[in-house]
Amino acid sequence: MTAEDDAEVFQVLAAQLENEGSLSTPSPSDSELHELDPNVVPADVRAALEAILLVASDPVAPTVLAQLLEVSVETVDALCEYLTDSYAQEERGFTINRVAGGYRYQTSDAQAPYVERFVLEGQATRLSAAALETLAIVAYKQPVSRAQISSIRGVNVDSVARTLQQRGYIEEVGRDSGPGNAAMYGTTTRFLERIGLDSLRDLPNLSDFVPDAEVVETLEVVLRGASEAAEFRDTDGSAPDLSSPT
Amino acid sequence: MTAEDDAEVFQVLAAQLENEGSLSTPSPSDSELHELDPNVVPADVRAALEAILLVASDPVAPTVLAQLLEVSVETVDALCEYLTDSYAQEERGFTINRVAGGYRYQTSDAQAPYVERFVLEGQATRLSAAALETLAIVAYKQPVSRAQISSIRGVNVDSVARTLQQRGYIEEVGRDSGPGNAAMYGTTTRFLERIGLDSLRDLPNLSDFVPDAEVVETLEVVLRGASEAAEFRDTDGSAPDLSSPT
Amino acid sequence: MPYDVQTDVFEGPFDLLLRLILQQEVDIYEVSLSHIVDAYLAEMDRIIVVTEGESSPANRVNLELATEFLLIAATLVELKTRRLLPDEVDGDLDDELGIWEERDLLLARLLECKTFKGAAVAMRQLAHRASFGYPRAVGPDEKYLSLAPDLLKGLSIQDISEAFLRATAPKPVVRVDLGHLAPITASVTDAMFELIDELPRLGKTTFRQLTGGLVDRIQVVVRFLAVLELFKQGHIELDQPERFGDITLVWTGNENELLLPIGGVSYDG
Repeated sequence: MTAEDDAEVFQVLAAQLENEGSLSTPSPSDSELHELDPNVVPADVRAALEAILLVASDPVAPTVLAQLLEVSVETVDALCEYLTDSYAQEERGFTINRVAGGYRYQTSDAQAPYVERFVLEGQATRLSAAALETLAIVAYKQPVSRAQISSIRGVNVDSVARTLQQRGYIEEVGRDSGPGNAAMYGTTTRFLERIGLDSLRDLPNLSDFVPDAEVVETLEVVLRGASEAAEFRDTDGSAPDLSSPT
Repeated sequence: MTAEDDAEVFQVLAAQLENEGSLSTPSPSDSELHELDPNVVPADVRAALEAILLVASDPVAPTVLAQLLEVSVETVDALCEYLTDSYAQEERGFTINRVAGGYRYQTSDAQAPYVERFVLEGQATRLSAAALETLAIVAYKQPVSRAQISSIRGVNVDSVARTLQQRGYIEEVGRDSGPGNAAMYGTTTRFLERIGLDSLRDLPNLSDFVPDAEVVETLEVVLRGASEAAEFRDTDGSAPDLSSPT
Repeated sequence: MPYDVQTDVFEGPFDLLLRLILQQEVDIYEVSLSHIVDAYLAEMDRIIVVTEGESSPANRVNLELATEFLLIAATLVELKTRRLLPDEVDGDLDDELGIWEERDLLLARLLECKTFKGAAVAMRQLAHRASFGYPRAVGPDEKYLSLAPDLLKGLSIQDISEAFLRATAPKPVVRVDLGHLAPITASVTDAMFELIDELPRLGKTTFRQLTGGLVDRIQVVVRFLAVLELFKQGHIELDQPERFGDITLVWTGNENELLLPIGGVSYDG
């Protein structure tokens, strides 16, 4: 490659920059070329944001970042979004993610296989179906007691609730005022980090999971089924044969 | 950013290209102008290196990196050097440093004032009750693993232990010889200094410790009410499960 | 150590019931009691196979699942048989309504269970997606360590000792709670066995006589619960001719029948 080639590339970029005001196409990219408008956000603020997030061990709230960097929360949000995009474009091994109410550095998804080889402990253990269902109930119904969870799941949930508490996904958030003062449970920040959500508001709508009419009908029909079947058999006059369809 | 700025950046790059011959990008469609020779090191190895260093809490030896990335130690060294240069060029808030026989991410010196502010103002200034209990358990039971602390406290202590470790109050003092080689923790001299102890032997002997009236009363209630429960606890260290009469 | 209850077969009786019902993608006349019972029995066999291969904690849990599952199976069979019985229900509107109520309740519970199953699937996807990104949680370099506020400021050695005792001592709230609950839960079963031992010999008695020798109110309450449970299971007849009058108990059961003393009774707070 010669300097002439580079010059050519540059001409293309400069023209694009003038026409569109941004270099958003997957063209030859240099990170220095995709910069936020330096009049709005000085480069050192961007670098400062990177530095702070690098030393934070938990997600940092945008308000905290705004205060430290002496810019608005909107600027913080825009900056983080910009950095996320540019890291992706530069195929970096890391990204900035918004989770559990703040921003944090994390490895990019594509690098997971390498990171897994390196990270021996602290790997997220797989959640069992029982644990996930219990978590879902706590997430949507919090504060909720173990008895309430049991009644929904139809099984005793004591051991699974204890496991979830030990892993730090749920915690006791209070006591029921009724008889027995049952412990009431809620989800933790750690839970949000685990499922990668910014806040509980970002949970999918529970109404999305309500079984559709067809399922409801099937259930109704089966629960009602025997009686109608019996009537049918009665008119038939034959002895009810319970093992095969009439 | 203006086209003039870009032109300047380009001049630098072009000059570098001529002098060092290191910008070997073969065509404008290649995603990176600053790329190592793609025939030698694929982009995903570079990204994997970034990802591993991002999550590493201690400097990672080049030999370990070489093994994980399946490249030579020389390539690892060259890659780290290349990344350090490119981060500097991009005015990133972080850099890769070689310390204590390994590589790690560090904040760039220029951002020190921001990092200092974050360390001073952006974090908790008091130990949480959970952290204090965890610290106390380490102080009395050292060496102790996180799993052991968890089982005493009944909740996950990973993040609390991490905070205590980062603040220099506890440290890894060895590895368990059992399966999994769990890290064992102990308190640091910093802890002794800050709490005003000459040595761990000066920690109050717990048998000398007389609980106040309230504690005694609570214990009495407990012992009266749940002597069976106490037996249960002794065997597995967890809260008794008496919720169902089976 | 914590363990996760997981069998390949199912995660609870509702799961099974839902699956069995939803698999019946046939018209209603093909829904047969014996098919459902057969399917239940097949699942039972599989549970037992799983149980035999497992260590003891899993054993206990599988037994729990099997028991709960039996309860649901019984509910369903009861529902259906009562509807199949010729015309007996006609006479009693209350019974009729009771069945409707029971069925609607079961339907509502199944729907709620299914809803959260869907939510759990979505949660698994979220967790899966999130599991690829490993967070950085390294903290500041050691050169910044001296700047960090001293978290131990103002703490004394005594504070550390007290924190240790707090951490290792029984958790007062929980313990007191269980202290109250334990005798109740343990004793209902015991009281039932006492009654099963006593009642067949007495034949007919009154609740006052049964509780005459008891000192603590809680013991009376527990006996009362045991009596209700035996009534529910159809082993005794109860009669109370006048309000606040004596309750008479008549043993109608067979003491050789093995009882399931829980019958879904849970006093868990």
